[in-house]
This record gives sequence, structure tokens and C-alpha cells, in this order.
Amino acid sequence: MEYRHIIDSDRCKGCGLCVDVCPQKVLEISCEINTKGYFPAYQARPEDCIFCATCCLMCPDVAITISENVHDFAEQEI
Amino acid sequence: MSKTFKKPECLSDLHTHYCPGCTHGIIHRLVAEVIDELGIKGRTVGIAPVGCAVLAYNYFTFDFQEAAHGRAPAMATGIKRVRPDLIVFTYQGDGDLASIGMGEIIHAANRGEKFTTIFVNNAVYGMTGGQMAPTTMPDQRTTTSPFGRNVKEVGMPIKIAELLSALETPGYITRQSVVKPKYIVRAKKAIKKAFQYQIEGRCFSLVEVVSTCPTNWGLTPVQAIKWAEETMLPYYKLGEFKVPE
Amino acid sequence: MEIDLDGIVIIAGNYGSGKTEVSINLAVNKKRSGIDVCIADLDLVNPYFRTREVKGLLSELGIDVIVPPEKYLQADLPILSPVISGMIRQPCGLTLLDAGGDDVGVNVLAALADSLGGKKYNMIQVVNPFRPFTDTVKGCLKMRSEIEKASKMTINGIIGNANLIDETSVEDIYNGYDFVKQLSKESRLPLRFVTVAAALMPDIDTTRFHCPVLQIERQLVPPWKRAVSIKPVI
Amino acid sequence: MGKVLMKGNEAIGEAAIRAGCLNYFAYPITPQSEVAEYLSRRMPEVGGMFLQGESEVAVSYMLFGASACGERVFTTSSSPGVSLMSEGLSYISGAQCPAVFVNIMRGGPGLGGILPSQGDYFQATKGGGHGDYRLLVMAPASVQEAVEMVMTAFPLAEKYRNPVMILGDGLIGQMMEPVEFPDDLASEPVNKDDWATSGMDTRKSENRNLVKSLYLSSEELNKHNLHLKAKYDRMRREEIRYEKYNIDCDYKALIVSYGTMSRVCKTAIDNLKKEDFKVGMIRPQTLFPFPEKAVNEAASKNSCKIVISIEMSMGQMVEDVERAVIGKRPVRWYGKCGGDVPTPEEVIDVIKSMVKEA
Repeated sequence: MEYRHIIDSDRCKGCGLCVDVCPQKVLEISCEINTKGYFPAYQARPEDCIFCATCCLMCPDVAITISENVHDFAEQEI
Repeated sequence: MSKTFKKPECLSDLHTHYCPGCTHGIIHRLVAEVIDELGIKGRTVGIAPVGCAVLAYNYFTFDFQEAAHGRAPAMATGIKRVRPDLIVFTYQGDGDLASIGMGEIIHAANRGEKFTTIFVNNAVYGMTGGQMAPTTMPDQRTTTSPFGRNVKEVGMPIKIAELLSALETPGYITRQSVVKPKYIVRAKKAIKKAFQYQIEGRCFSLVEVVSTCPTNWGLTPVQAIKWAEETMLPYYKLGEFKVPE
Repeated sequence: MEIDLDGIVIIAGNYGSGKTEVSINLAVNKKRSGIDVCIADLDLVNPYFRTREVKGLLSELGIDVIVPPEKYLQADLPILSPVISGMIRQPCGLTLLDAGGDDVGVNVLAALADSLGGKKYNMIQVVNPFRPFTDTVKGCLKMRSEIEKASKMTINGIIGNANLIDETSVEDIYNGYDFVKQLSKESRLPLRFVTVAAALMPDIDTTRFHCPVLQIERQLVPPWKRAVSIKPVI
Repeated sequence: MGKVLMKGNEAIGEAAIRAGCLNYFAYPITPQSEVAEYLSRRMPEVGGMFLQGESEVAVSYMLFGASACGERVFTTSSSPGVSLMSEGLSYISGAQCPAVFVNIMRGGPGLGGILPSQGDYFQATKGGGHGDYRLLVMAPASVQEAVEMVMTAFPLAEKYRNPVMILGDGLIGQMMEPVEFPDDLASEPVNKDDWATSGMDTRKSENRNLVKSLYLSSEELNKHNLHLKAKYDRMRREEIRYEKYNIDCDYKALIVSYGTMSRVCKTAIDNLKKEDFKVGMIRPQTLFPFPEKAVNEAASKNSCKIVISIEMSMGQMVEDVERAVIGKRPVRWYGKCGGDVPTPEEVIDVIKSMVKEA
């Protein structure tokens, strides 16, 4: 099964809780500002992601999703 | 187990007004997930408090009422007494529930009203700007306890879960937290259990959730979850305090 | 027919059955026939229209009226005058205890058990079939058993007090009489008397009744009405 | 069903049931506790619901919650209790929920006393709670009228999505009068699907409903308040009720009085008539909206020298009477409170001396 880890950068408030709890240290806070004026989290090392969803669990803003349907997300990203 | 993760249906698309790292968002999501999973969206009525979660009604996609400060348990009582078929929950903070609404919550719990209360304890008044709450920790600085909570003058923080579990009326009373992923998993289970007790018409249920307020605590979100863990959790012990027989 | 009642008489009944008005008029009636009368206001539950409102008038007639101390007369407090137990221990010709309404109103009697112990008394239930909860025989019997339970005493008679105050018709009085007659039969409690408002008296054929009639000169009236003036006892 | 003899408080409770309201939350307070006592027996007989709340504050929100999910609901209290409910009244009005409140007034301020009074006129008609809200206020003068007003109150509350208050004084609650319950005043609750939080399944709707009184933007809040004002203006056009008494003669004085006080005034007017001293009366049955036009017209009669507001309060309604008369005639006040109800004789003396001075 193939999974996708997506951070909706405009939903993200850059609180960094996901960065703190990621067991693989995949995430970091970006230097680029989002439309709301926050510096969002991003996957600095996506290859290390094990899709454990710990970051999703901790995110207060439901900004992170994990999908197994690649096509759905391709559409959403447009 | 599926590894996918997405926003629950009961949560609206709106971005919340909460500060970065505020754990209200996590608790909202858990409640929404539970209502999704139980399939009760069409008969659920939520009650928003006065406090930071005053706009909670914007973030859910089912019927909602907005209460005055502390009065949510009375409104929930009103609904459940005239429409016992509805699933009703109040979402209240520590100023709302443990201070101005103490009378309402104790009597609702003692009557065994069959609704669910999600009680968010972050040891401070959020909405009004960081004043001392009944649950503020000893020596914790707030805008109305600038030298730290002086327990000799204002007493010790109130432990709501313990207080309510002292009532003889059967109920489900538990304290959970969302400051660590493993706590979040447990908190969701507790919230689900609380709603299930309600659906079965068994008892009043309350889930106290130890959470954070980085902005008013003057900490970063990550420092805040650590402060909650180190300072609050030893005092506010997690666990089930009362389970109906 | 004379009303045959003396000694300790407790007037009980449901809320608004007319206990107080009956008590006042019974007191006056007995006083007129030369019997010493004292009356105690035991109504601790009703805030308005109590015996205490007509204390002055009854005192003028030479009737002893026991009410709570003057300063508490209009208080929202359940005050039981200590004089009451004394008056029970040494009753006069007719000692009337005007109890409060329903089972709640007679609770106080249980508190007087020590004084009443071993004494002979009559506890009588006032019934107005135009009142809710006592508009059926069944309702009256239920009220009776609730009163007996709360007071720990036994009811041994009935007073028929059928009325719609100013709107009472002759027909209402006759129907009310038939009702209490039936109640008396089913409960096996004697019908002690029925009441008729003074103004209606001329239109009533009292030979229709097989019990005494107490004429009611209404005293407990709202402020825009005048009470029926009671002539002094000679 | 024929007439029954009922205490005002019992009749009020029964009237709500007959109107189709089977939900009652309350907290005991003299002189209206008989409503709760009556309904605690009666509600189980009709499959209704009675709950004694922990305080009047809580009770007002029980009403709010129940009403907000679309059910008919009412409560009764007396002055100090209504003060506590005023917070809820403000929220319920702001959230536009229908509910019926009965205030059997006792003397105040503070604990005051338990005897009849009309001291809550301002509280009822001018608001009591915070913000720009109004209650539709009806004042019965007899037990029968209390029954009819309670029964009318439910459809009115639903028509305006606003609380309706029945303002009676202690005597209305405590006295006994024969009553009849008119069948034609019974009414079914209206459909509330467009706003009530009755559960989406109940409405078979995909859209959720939200009941709230919070408006964060000033523009929205102003708009909301203008909407409320438009409702209150509509009440002023459509709901004014009053009784004229002895108004077809050339009266020297016009009395304005309501509730128990108006019955004393009627006796006074009748007695004065025997002396050929003519006095007219307007008895407001709605206190908000106040019958301004009727009072103004009655005051304008050539023969009328003076308008007297007679109240069991220290001069509250007189302010509305003055507003209505707009300086056309001198307006005076007479009143007593705390249970000391003026007698017909006192009222006669007052009228005579005020007419003489005018």
C-alpha cells in the first residue's frame, strides 16, 4: 500500500508540536511564510516517514493528512 | 490498522481562531471523530461555553447552542429533559465550569443528567486575557496573580474530576490529557466511552482534559506541553475516577 | 339541626378547600350559641388568606385566636406558636385547629403529637368538589389518606364546602351536597355539616339536607371586596 | 368542562398544560410556590415534565436549552427569583427563543416581603437584564384572565420568537376564583425547523441549526439589534391590549392601573358613580407594548382634568403614562407597596383631592 503524507501549509499555524513528537525527526518548520502569516511545518526528510500518524494526532489544526489514494490528493493539490 | 488520517466529517473546514499550539483543536477533533464513529451527528446538539471555545460552534457541522458563562450544564439539562433522544454535550473551560458555573455542573452531575461534558482544564482564563482560574497551579503567574497563585489567600487549585466523583449519584468521571500522543489516544477512548454511556442512557459523563495555553502561559507550544506534563499532571492525576456499575 | 362538635377539632383538607373560612365561621357559630371557643392558625404553608388576617374581628367576638407572634405575622417563616400545645392540653368548649393545606399542611400536627397524645379529638376533612384533585370521590379518598399519613392521625368526618365563591349557584350547592353524601357513603365517614354562603341562604331548601348547615359569612376577601359584617355576639 | 375553583398559581400551571406546554422548570419562592407544587402532581398525570432546578439562574437556562431545541417550555417565579432569571432572559431574547415566564410579584427591593406588589414594572417592561431587548408583558387582573394570558402567551412567544412575561402580583397568585379553561386557546407549537437545534435527523435536513446571541462584528450586532427592534415595533402595532372602564361618560379624572390594583380602582369608580362623581379608567393588559394611544385619547377628553397612575409601586408605570399623555393633562401618581394594597376608600379620597387640586 502506498501512502502520502500531506501538510496543508495554509492550515498550519507553525506551532511545532508535530516537529516535537515525530519519532523519526522528519519534520521541520519552514522559513517560508504561509497565507495566514505563519511559518508552516514541512517534511524535511520525507524518505524517513513511516506514516505512523503521530504528527496527525498531535496537530491541533488538522493540517496533516495521510492518504492511501494518490489520485485524490493529486486533485486536491491543484 | 489503516494508516490513513483525515479530518473528521463532524469538523467544519473553517480554520480555528485558536493560537498556534492551542490544544483546543486536538480536543475538537477527538470529539468530532467520536461523533463520526458513533454515527450520531444527526441527533447531536453541542453547547459552546463562554471562554476561548466560545466560537466552538463554528468548527462543528451539527446543531449547536451557545450558552452564557457557566450555564451550559443547565442548558444541556433543559434539552435532555425535553428531548432525551438527543445526544448532548457541553464543551467548557476551567473558568466557565469550575468558577462561575460550579453550581450548574455539580447539580447536573448529581441529578445524573444524561449528557456529556468535555471539560478543558488549562489552568488559566484564556478568553479574558490570562487571569487566574480556580485550576491555576500554586505559584503560577497570571494577570491577576502577578506574584504567583498564593494558595494561602485563594486556596488550592480545584480538582474537578475528584470533586464530582465524590457524588453518590452514578456517573462516568475521568481525567485525561492531550499533551502527548499517547495521552491523546487514551483521551479519545475516554470521550467515546463518555458518549456511549450517554447513548445507553446510563449516566452523566465528564471528561476533564488537561491541556495548554501557550499564549497566556508565556511559553512556546512545545514548552507548554512540557510544562503541563511536569507541573500539572503530578497534581491533576490522569485516570478514571468514577465508572458506573 | 345543630352542628354537633366540641373539644379539639382539627380542620384539615386540601389546599383551598376552604378550611380557614370554615374554621372562622364555625368558631363564630359556636360562640354565638354560647360555647367558649379558641382557634389556632396552624397554617405554616400558605402565605396569604390565613386566620391571622381576621384575628382582630374574632377577638372582638371574644374568641381566643392563637397566631404567631405579631412581628412574624406576615413572615415567610414556618413559626409554630408555643401557646398551641398549651391550648391543646387544656382545651376549651371548642378548640379549633386550622391546619394548612394538603398533606404538607398537616405535617405540623405530627409535631404536636406529644400534646395531643391520649386526647380525644375530631379531625375533619373539608371538601370542595369544585377544587382540583378533590373533584372525584377517589381524589378525596387519596387526599384523606395522604393527610392521615402526614399527620399520623385519623380523619373521622367530612365537611361539605362546595362553592365557587361569588359565582356559586343553588344548583352547585345541591350538587355539592350529593357529592359529599356519596363520599360519606363510600368512605363511611359521617358528614358533619355542609356550608352555604349567607347570601345564598334564602334560596336554599335546607330540608333537602340530612345534615346541619353552616352559614358562611365570608371574611377572607380580596382588598376590593368587603367582608360580610359579623354582628357582635350578645 | 365547567368552572372550577382555583388559586391563581394553580390555574397558571393548569393553563400552561391546557395551552399545550408540558415542560416546566422552576425554583420555589413565595408567593408562587403553589405552581410548582401543583405541577409536581399534575405533570405526571399528563405525561409532562417538571424539574426543580438548583437556582433561578439555572432554571432560566434550562428553559433556554429546551426552547432552543424547539420545545414549548415555561417557568414561574417571584421578584427576587426573576432578578436571577434576568440574565437568562437577556440571552434567550438575544438568541430569539420563545419561552413563557410568569412573575408573581412580591414586595422589594432585596428580599422585601412576601405580600403583593407591582414593584417589578420597570424590570419587566424596560429590561432587567442587559442589552436592547424587550419582553412582551401581560398583566392579568383576575385568575380567569391569568389563565387566558398564559394560554395566549405560548403562540405569541412563538410568533415573535421572544420570551413573553406574565406579570401578576401576589394576590393574583394567591387568591381563589372560579375559572374555566377555554378550549379555543389551546394551540399546537409552530414548526421551528428553520432555526431550532432539534437534531438534524429530526428535521431530515443536511443543514445544521445554530442558536446563539454572540455577534462579533459591530455591523452584524447592529443589524441583529435592528431586527430585534423591528420585532418590538411590530408588537407595538399588533399586540396592544387594554380594557376601558367607565369611559363613555364625562369623567373628571382618568385612572390608569393594572392587575389587582385595577380591581380596587373599579370598586372605587363604582362607588364614586353612586355619588355622581365620574371617573374613567384604562387598564393596560399589555404593559409592553403599553397602550399609549388609548391613554392619550382617553386623557384628551374635554371633561378630564387629571390622569392618575395608581400602582402598588412607588411610581413606575406613571412614567409610561406621562409619555403617553405628552403633557396634555397633569399626570399624578398614587401608590403603596409591600402588601399594603390601597383600599377603595383610600383611592376615592385620593381621586377627590387630586381632582380638586387640578
